[in-house]
Amino acid sequence: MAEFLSLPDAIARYVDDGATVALEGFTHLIPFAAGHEIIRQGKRDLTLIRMTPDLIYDQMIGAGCAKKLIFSWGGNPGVGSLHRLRDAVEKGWPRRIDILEHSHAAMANAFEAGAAGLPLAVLRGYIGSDLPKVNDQIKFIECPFTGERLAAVPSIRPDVSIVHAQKADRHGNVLVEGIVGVQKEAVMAARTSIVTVEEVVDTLDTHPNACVIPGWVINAVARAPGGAKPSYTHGYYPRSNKFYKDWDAIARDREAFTAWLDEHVHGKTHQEA
Amino acid sequence: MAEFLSLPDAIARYVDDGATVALEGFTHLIPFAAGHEIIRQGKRDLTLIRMTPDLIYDQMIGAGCAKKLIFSWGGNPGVGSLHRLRDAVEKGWPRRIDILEHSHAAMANAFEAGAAGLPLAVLRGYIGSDLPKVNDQIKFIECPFTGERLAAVPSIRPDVSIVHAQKADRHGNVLVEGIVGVQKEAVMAARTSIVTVEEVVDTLDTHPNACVIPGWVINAVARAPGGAKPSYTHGYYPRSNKFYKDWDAIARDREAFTAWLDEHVHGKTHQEA
Amino acid sequence: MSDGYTSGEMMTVTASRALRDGQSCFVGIGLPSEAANLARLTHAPNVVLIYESGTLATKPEVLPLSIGDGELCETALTTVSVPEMFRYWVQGGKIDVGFLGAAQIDKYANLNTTLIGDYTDPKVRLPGGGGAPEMATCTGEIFITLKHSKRTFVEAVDFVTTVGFGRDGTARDGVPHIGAGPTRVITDLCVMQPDPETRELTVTSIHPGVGRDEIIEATGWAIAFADDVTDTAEPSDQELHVLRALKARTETHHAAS
Amino acid sequence: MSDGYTSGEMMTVTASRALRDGQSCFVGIGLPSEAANLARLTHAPNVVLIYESGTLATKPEVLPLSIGDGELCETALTTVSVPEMFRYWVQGGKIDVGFLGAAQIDKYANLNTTLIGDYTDPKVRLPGGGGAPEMATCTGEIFITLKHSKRTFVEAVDFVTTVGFGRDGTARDGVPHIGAGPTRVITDLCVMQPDPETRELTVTSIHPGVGRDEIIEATGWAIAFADDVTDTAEPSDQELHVLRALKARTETHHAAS
Repeated sequence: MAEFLSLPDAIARYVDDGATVALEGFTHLIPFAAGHEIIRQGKRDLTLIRMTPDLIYDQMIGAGCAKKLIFSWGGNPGVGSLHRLRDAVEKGWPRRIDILEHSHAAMANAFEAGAAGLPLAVLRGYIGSDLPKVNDQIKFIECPFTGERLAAVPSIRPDVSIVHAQKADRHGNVLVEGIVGVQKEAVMAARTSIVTVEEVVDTLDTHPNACVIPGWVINAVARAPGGAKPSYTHGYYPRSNKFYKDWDAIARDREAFTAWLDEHVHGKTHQEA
Repeated sequence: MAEFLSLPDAIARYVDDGATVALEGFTHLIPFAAGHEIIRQGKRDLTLIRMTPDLIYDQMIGAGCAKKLIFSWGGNPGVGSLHRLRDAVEKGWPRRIDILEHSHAAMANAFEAGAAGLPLAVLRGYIGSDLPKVNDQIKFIECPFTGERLAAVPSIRPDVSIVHAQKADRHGNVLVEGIVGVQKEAVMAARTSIVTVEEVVDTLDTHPNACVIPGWVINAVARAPGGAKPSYTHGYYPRSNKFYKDWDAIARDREAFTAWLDEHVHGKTHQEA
Repeated sequence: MSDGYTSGEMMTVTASRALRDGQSCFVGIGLPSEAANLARLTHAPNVVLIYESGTLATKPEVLPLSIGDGELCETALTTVSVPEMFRYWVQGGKIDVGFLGAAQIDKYANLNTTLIGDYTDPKVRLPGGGGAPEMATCTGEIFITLKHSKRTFVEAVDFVTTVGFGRDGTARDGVPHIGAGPTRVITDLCVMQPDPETRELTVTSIHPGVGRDEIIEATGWAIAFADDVTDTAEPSDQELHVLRALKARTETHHAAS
Repeated sequence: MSDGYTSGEMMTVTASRALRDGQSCFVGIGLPSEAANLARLTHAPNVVLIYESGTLATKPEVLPLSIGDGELCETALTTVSVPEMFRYWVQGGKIDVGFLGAAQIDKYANLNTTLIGDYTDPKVRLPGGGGAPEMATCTGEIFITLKHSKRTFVEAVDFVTTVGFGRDGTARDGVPHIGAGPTRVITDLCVMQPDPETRELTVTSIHPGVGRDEIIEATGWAIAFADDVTDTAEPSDQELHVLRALKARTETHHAAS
């Protein structure tokens, strides 16, 4: 059964240095508040997993939290590069990070296989691509029925997955609505999980087939109103496209980034953020 | 794009003698009207696929439509046996049928793999069971990452899948709500598909993550109000548990069954049924 | 047996007590469903009941006739597809207890729901595996509840639909990610548990008023008794009251439809 | 070039015309999204637009900045999970056309969105594969739209993120269940299609006012011209009007957020 914790307590309890961590949310519901708390608590040597690293991992990588990134599309959507990610990969600032890259299809399947308790995902993928040459986690198997060659990737089983959602009820059951991405899979595939929510309500009051992550597969639920900003929460607030565009200039420059981080992350607490 | 057809026209167009056919609906939304139309049209030599054959396949098997049944649980839920199925398997009446049986997990995975365009499903299944001894479609593969032995079954790709749903909009987009079973997977895995609906509406008027099967993956939509009776349609009418109990006596006896079939299926048209 | 309750009620109440509050339980239809709902309505209000039709954390007012009655969906936290049920919930290891019935069980707790006789020429054709084969290996542990009789409790099942501990008690040894399997069999006469060494089902608790000879007589193999066999506790008035009310509601409801 | 429209508008309008009404189209962000939505708002009102964020049959009023803008979900028929998107919709073969952009394309229509230079010591690190690698093999066919320049149109890409016809034009030969791949590349200068024999990209249509030398100059390999090169039809007033209104709405919308 999910336990209600403050966000700082949840991060302190479940995110260890060196852990494999997935903060998911496909464009929508990106758990920025949780990422910032990880930065504030100075977590180190994390293996970060996320289909689209987005600004949140750009910030965490720039803050020195990560030693490795597993991803499938590492840009600032509609704007350009993730400059902190590039600086770490290309120049080793603030530290060198290893990358392991997949296609979206492979990562989505790997999260799905993780949720399904399987050691691998099988997909019709990577045909003709050079990605298998640079990612030794991509193998190929033969279908025992048709002989067809199919790609196989290890399932993703993070030490901890963190997602943001609209709301939780008093039992810690969580409603995710809109672009649901791989959030449910990330939570179910993980050894432990934290969900931040806009609000806690008496009843989820939803439809019969809603995407509800039951409290008994979640370790901690933390209230974090606005916790997905500058991304968005369907039904609560829109995406700040302006921030995504402004980020380009901030992230291009190490000093500008460091100043931004000091003011907007280190200089704030969870409550103010 | 789905075409709106009458149920008799849809069955005549898409269900050929000898075809592999899946009428799905897990307890809920069982497409009885479509099954009865198949009986009325005298279809023969069908390979019937369904996790839970239920009364609908008992009736179709008793009427002589099937040469083979692929299934995972063949009872009258909460009541007992499917006597027409047993009579066909045990005594060859009205004709002998072959059976190929799976577990629910394997069939659900096989439908899912079919929807996913894969030739096989991989699952942690059939450990210690005798089912692989009597079903040569169950194989085992080794995970290339962990070495674990995993079960593999061929995906299910019916010639035609038929499901019942609450409603369609004018473009043939279909809403399925409540216990959604493997209906969406059955439709997406099939070469062709027919969906019967309680009603056709201007707009589905539903929530962002509803189980909607888009019209462009459906071949035919047919209006069939009450088309799931004596099973039920969430939001429209309840299950007739009485009929399920009464069926036991009807189906136990060949003559009683034949009389029932004459009166309630052959003696009616789609409109009256 | 006391005049106060039937052996069936004794069985259901004992089975219900096996569930702990807060556990997630995959519920088979019939006796398991009765016991699991009784647990939810008595000592385990936060038990999470899951039916293979995809209904998560359902709280039916009346017992369902089928695994997919409307009542289950209407009272569920949410309802997922059947592929998701078997992939994410069962195989994904999210279920603590699988609660099963069976047509035949043997001394290694293997279950047969496929057929009596030979596969190609069955004496009696039974419904088949359904959700049980993977529930028995993917959930944390398995409880089995069924009435005691020689026809049901056999030396070796005709067909292993669902593995207990295999033909020789070793089927789970060394298998990665496999659950503990059957930890408890609750009948109308007693409770049996696998011997820690041999895995053979052994009587560990006897219901009030039942003699050892009755159990021996109703079991198709030379049933062993644990050294420290206990007396099963009697149903409480409250348990009997709740169970009877549940069954009465159920009967009224199903008679009307 | 006529004063009436820009080369960018010419490109978008030509790309939009490649889509037929009723087709299902997996839409990449940027130029593909602009072209696909223009098609929907002009000659192909029943085109089904699908974004990898899971939004099916979406009808955004303004162009999304990201692949998962709220607008896409709010105007969609329904929104599915990302695993379902890639399993049932892309891999399941439910998409007629994949509409892609790229940072680099070569003469066999292989796409590079991974990096410029060497993998272990990149000159420029690009975002990576995203949805493209499997879209290119699982959808019926692929349209690619991007601006023509020698930097972009290279003899051989530094890295094959997403296969066109491979390093030698044969990568699709004999592969089961593979789509037709890139059938059309639409730039601001011309339309190219793979030669039916060699699969080498060949100019089949030249935009009004563009000279062959311009295309040769902007292409990093010895570009071939088909025997029957046609003149691309000019944008209609209606297409230009709808496109400009769409872009104006988009600009206003994104400036406000």
